[in-house]
Amino acid sequence: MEIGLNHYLVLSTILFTIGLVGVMRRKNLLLLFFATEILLNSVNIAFAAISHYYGDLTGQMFAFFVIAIAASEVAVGLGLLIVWFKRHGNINLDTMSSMRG
Amino acid sequence: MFEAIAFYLFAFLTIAMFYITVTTSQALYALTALAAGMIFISAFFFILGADFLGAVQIIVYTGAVMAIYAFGMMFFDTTRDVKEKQGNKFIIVGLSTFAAILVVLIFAVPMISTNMTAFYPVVEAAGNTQNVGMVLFTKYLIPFEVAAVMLLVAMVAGIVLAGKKMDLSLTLMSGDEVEEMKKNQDKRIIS
Amino acid sequence: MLDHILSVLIFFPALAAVFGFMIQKESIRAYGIIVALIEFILSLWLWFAFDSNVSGMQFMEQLPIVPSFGINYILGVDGVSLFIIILAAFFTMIGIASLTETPNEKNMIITLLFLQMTMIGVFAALDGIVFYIFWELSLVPMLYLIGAWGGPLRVYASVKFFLYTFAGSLVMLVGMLFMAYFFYQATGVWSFAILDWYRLILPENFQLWLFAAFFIGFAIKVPMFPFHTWLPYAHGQAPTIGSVILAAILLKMGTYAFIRFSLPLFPDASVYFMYPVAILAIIMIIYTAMVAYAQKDIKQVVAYSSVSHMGVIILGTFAMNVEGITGSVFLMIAHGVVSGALFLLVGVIYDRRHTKMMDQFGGIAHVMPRYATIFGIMMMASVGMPLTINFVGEFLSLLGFYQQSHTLTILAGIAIIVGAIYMLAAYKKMFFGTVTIEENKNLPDVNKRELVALIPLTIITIWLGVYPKPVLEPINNSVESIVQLMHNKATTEEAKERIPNLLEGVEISRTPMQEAN
Amino acid sequence: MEKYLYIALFAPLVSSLFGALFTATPKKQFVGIIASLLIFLAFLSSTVLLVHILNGGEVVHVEMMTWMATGDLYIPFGFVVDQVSVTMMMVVTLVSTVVHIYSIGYMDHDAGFNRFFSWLSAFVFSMMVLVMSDNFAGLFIGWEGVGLCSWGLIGFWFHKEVATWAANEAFIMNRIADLGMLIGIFLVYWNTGTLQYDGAFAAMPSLDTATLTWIGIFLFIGAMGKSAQFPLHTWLADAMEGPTPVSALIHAATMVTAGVYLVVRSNELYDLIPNVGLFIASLGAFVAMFAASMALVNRDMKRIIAYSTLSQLGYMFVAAGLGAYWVALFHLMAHAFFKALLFLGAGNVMHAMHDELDPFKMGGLKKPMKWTFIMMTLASVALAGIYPFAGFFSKDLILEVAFVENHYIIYTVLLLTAGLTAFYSFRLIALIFHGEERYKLFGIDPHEAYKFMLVGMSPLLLLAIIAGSFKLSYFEMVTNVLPELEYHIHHPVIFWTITIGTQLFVIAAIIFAYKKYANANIKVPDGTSAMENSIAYKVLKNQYYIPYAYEEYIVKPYRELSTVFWQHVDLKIVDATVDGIANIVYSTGEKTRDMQSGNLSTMLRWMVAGTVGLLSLAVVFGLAVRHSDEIVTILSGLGV
Repeated sequence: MEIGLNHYLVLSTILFTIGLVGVMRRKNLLLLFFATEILLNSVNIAFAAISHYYGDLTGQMFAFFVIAIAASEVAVGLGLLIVWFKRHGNINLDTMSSMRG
Repeated sequence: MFEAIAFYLFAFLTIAMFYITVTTSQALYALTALAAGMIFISAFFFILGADFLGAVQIIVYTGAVMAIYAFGMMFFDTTRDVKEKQGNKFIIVGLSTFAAILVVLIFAVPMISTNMTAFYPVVEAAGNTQNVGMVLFTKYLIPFEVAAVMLLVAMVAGIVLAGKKMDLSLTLMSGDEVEEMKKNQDKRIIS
Repeated sequence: MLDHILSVLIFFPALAAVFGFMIQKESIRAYGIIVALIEFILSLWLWFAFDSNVSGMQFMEQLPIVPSFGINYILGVDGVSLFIIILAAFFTMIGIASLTETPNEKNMIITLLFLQMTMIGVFAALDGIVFYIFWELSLVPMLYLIGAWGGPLRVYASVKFFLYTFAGSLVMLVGMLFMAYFFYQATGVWSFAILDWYRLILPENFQLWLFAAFFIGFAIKVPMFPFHTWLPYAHGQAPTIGSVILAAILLKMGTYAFIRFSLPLFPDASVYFMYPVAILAIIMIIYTAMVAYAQKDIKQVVAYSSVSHMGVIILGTFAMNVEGITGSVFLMIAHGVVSGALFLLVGVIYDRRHTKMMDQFGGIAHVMPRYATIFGIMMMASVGMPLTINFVGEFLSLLGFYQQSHTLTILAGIAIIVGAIYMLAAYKKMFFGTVTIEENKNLPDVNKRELVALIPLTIITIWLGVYPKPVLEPINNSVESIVQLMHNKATTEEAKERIPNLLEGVEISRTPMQEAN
Repeated sequence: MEKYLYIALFAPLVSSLFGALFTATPKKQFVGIIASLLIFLAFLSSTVLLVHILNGGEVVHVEMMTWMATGDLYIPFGFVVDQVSVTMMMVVTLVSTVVHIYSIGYMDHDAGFNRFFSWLSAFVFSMMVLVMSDNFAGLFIGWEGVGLCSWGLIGFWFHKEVATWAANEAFIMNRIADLGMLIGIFLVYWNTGTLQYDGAFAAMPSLDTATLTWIGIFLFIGAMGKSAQFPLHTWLADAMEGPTPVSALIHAATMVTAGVYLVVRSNELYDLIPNVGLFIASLGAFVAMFAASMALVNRDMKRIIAYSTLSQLGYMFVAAGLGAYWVALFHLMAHAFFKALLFLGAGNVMHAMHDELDPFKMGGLKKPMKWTFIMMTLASVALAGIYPFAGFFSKDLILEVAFVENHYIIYTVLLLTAGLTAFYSFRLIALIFHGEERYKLFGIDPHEAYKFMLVGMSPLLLLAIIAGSFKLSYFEMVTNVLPELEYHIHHPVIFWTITIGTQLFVIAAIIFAYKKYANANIKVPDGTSAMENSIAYKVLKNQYYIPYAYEEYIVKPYRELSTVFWQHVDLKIVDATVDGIANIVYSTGEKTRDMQSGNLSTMLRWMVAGTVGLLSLAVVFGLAVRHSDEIVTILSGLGV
């Protein structure tokens, strides 16, 4: 039973789905961040797998940059989160409705 | 055979960990499960021969990102249960699945159906890290530097944001409040 | 100077408007009048220097803007646009001169000067994109005029005006882009120059679609039935000066564009759509005249009468012979003068009584005999009395269209009946009878400032009615070349037959699209 | 000669503009005097021209300047003085000189004295343009010009609701006819290529009959409006709201005869289409009878005379329609003299009676108003057509024409109408001047008009008596341009029977009128007598209910339709559609606004849904493009 690209892609899809579910159902902003990390990682797996099966390094490069971006995002995002928490005392998504149209 | 076993094992573990992350009501559990999931993902990278990426995954994600999250959680009182009222679960799961399948379809189908030739083929003689290094410091040099700067900026931004006294925002205060604050400052200076 | 007189005419008011911000509030009025006067004198100079024996474009200027896409700043006038440019300069001048005390006078005068730039730009532009830019820019000052100085419903009226005409001109823009694309297809060169487009012969089915696209933009501007409803609101809410400029110049953009674009570019489509357009025009003439009769507000009467007269202009345009098109161009000028004067006259009474409702008046002829006289002259001009300016245009338009269709002309001729009905009824309600309302008993007659505006208009009304030749001749020459161009370009049998051939055997250079393909 | 032409044409214009300078100032006597002098000058010039033409001089034809020239169209301001137009010029200038002089007295106490003269002279100018123009467009200028002046003069007392209403009615009705005229002009232009009379008429014989018939019909529609022929006749009676000199000049002598002039001028056209001519004659005969019948019972002095005018216009159209153009023109001329006289006399009576118009309230005025009495009686005699007055020569000639041309029905109708004419004319005379002095009941003290007014009227009186004697010289002159047709009944017995019979019939009618209305028992009718309650009387009194029908079935529906168009169609359909489109956009925004709840969680869900939607589209389109050939085959297999 050879493990092919498809296996990885299916795995990536499942992880992506889990991530999306998390994005949609989480109300706690911190946990929302977790869900986005899952999304990013699922994509990384796909990149790495494609890179591997095609013998092309571009996929790995992308995964690498994705990781870099994820790290920056966490830094800034958490900074903002702290600011929010200082002002409002919670990080519940439902309280953030100042963008109401 | 070994590869298959490893794949299925880590796949199961990763899915389980991430499932816990998105479903648990305990933030601490979520964090722990996420960290574990990250490590398991690095296993895939190793299986796929992307050693460098696996290492980066462990260092950056499990080491740096999770540490930041852990520090972040200390600010927030997240030890208590996170109550989340939910909408239609079916829609959420359905949408997510559909979206994921679509994304994969769109990106994967063209690749599978057409014979792609590698832009930057792996050099068989060198190890993965060397390969990565070669590409990264030639073709992707500028993006790499930009990414470095971005990380720096993100770091500074994180520090500034977290350290700023946000309970005093001049832009969000009304005119009277600003006046009031100025007066107080003046008083302080005088006294 | 004379080589660039069109650029000067366009940008002098704009420049003056920018400097206007630096002028003191007290002297802005004098400044505005002087600027408008200089502009008017320049436009007269243009007329003086204009060679009326030349039928093509004169005073051409060219400056590349985006050469790779053939977008150039090209200007030029012919007999068709010359007089509308002069009219624009003239109306801005007397509009500023007769301006009554308004809040923010400075802003208004600056707005008017900007508006003047856009108006002259539209009529002088010979490049599709430049034309479009001025066309759209003209909406902005007008929007501001209505929105800032208008009546109680001004916001609604100005937004409606803006969005309605804007929506139409977007369709026109798409048409222009297609036109340029077809030109590119045919010749391999991008060009938005109208004169280049003139040389392009399109297959009939392309013509039909492009005609429709241009038509929507122009028809809304004219405004043709059933796109006319923005006009009564805009007129009803606009300040006097806004209505005057709107009626006198801005509406002419649509009809002018029909002659500049639709007819020479799409002769076959014009012939194909002649009957539908004529029927719309006739509905417009009769229907809006009836609606005008039902109005209670004198300004709305004049507004609807404008629409009705624009119908005659459209009809003359689609007569596609020299008589009809010349008549319609002349009627544009005539209608500009007469409806502009009528709006000024309504403004006179509005300044005194702050109402435009006709039942608030009655017997005004007793207290304001001069006003009644001038109003009477303008009313009779509007009704189309011979020896007034309107008659020449209406007569020629209807005469021209008679060649195309007898029955439709008879229907359109009802204009002279229904026009008389609503105008006379309105005049009777306002001026005849006895003065019953106390406020009307001591109304002052027209004052000097108002006479400054009204007397020249009255003189023009009668002068060009008796002796239209100085204006008619240049128009005629240019129109003849347009008609000849249309005849030469026409591909279908019907179009060849409907559009008269003025010069036997002379063929212009042509770039058939099929050949290039 | 051109000099005289210009003087005749422009003296009235100068007069009008001079008067216009003083419109806003109080009454200035000299305005009236100068206006009268200028019109008299025009009259003198016309006389010079007449003498010139009579002596066999050349037709004076000038082209002043270009009016409109575009494409193939060329319209100059051209004027021609030939035998026909000089006749009209004489009539117009003579009557208007008299009316101007008369008006100085008549409008003596009116605040709008200066304005009146300005309008009146403007009318004369327009009329001169109408008759002197050498092309259809110039004719149309005059045509509309007289309409405008008529509007201004009918509505001269604009404080009166009825006057302004009548003015508008006259203008609009004329406009309806003018449309016909305009169409006729268009037809002439597109078929002959010119609007000049000579060119157009020269080209006409080569056109086919159908086109000519249409041209003839449309031009005649124009004539119908101006000459108030049925069904466009109602404005003329209502136009009597204007000052009486206006009625004399415009609505009796000159403007209303413009239609006849047009037909006479277009004789070359109408000769080619005898069927239309017959229609014109029949309509004329009908109108003659129809108008006379309405005059029988009317109780408004001026309206009676107006109906009489209408009736006489019918006579003229009979003559013109039957091809006897010179007869029509001759009757036009004679009629102008005695009808103007009659109106001016009526004006004197009105003044004396303080604007009372009901002849039943007068009676016995012959004592205080001796001269007016004589003038009006003689004018009525002329109108009735008693030998040797003007009417006899012209009117009997028309009867003869009808007889000779074998149109016996028309002849009979005209004969009966002649009787009716005599009856209602003398009914009026009898009621005004004879019998009891009923006016005393109303406490009025009548007095004769100013001397100079009476003197001014005297030329008309003279002409009303002797105009018939010009017949021969007139015939010789005018047949230079008009078809030379002698209408004479060759059989002497028939001729004398007819002539004497007609005379006797008319005289009998006069005597009957006197018997019935000149006695002392006439009371002011109060609507109780048997006659007044008869159906025929009511129908006639209400003018066959035609004005009522117009009001009910044309004016009111038009007004209501206008309101419906505005309130319902324009605002509720056309505008509402546009607003509806705008509202759809707006309300879509308003509804989907809820989506933008500001809740990040919800927004995230929408984001995912949107991504899914877009991605599915991308997949679908991608597949469709890739498999477009298969799709086409499948669709064609399905028969699409």
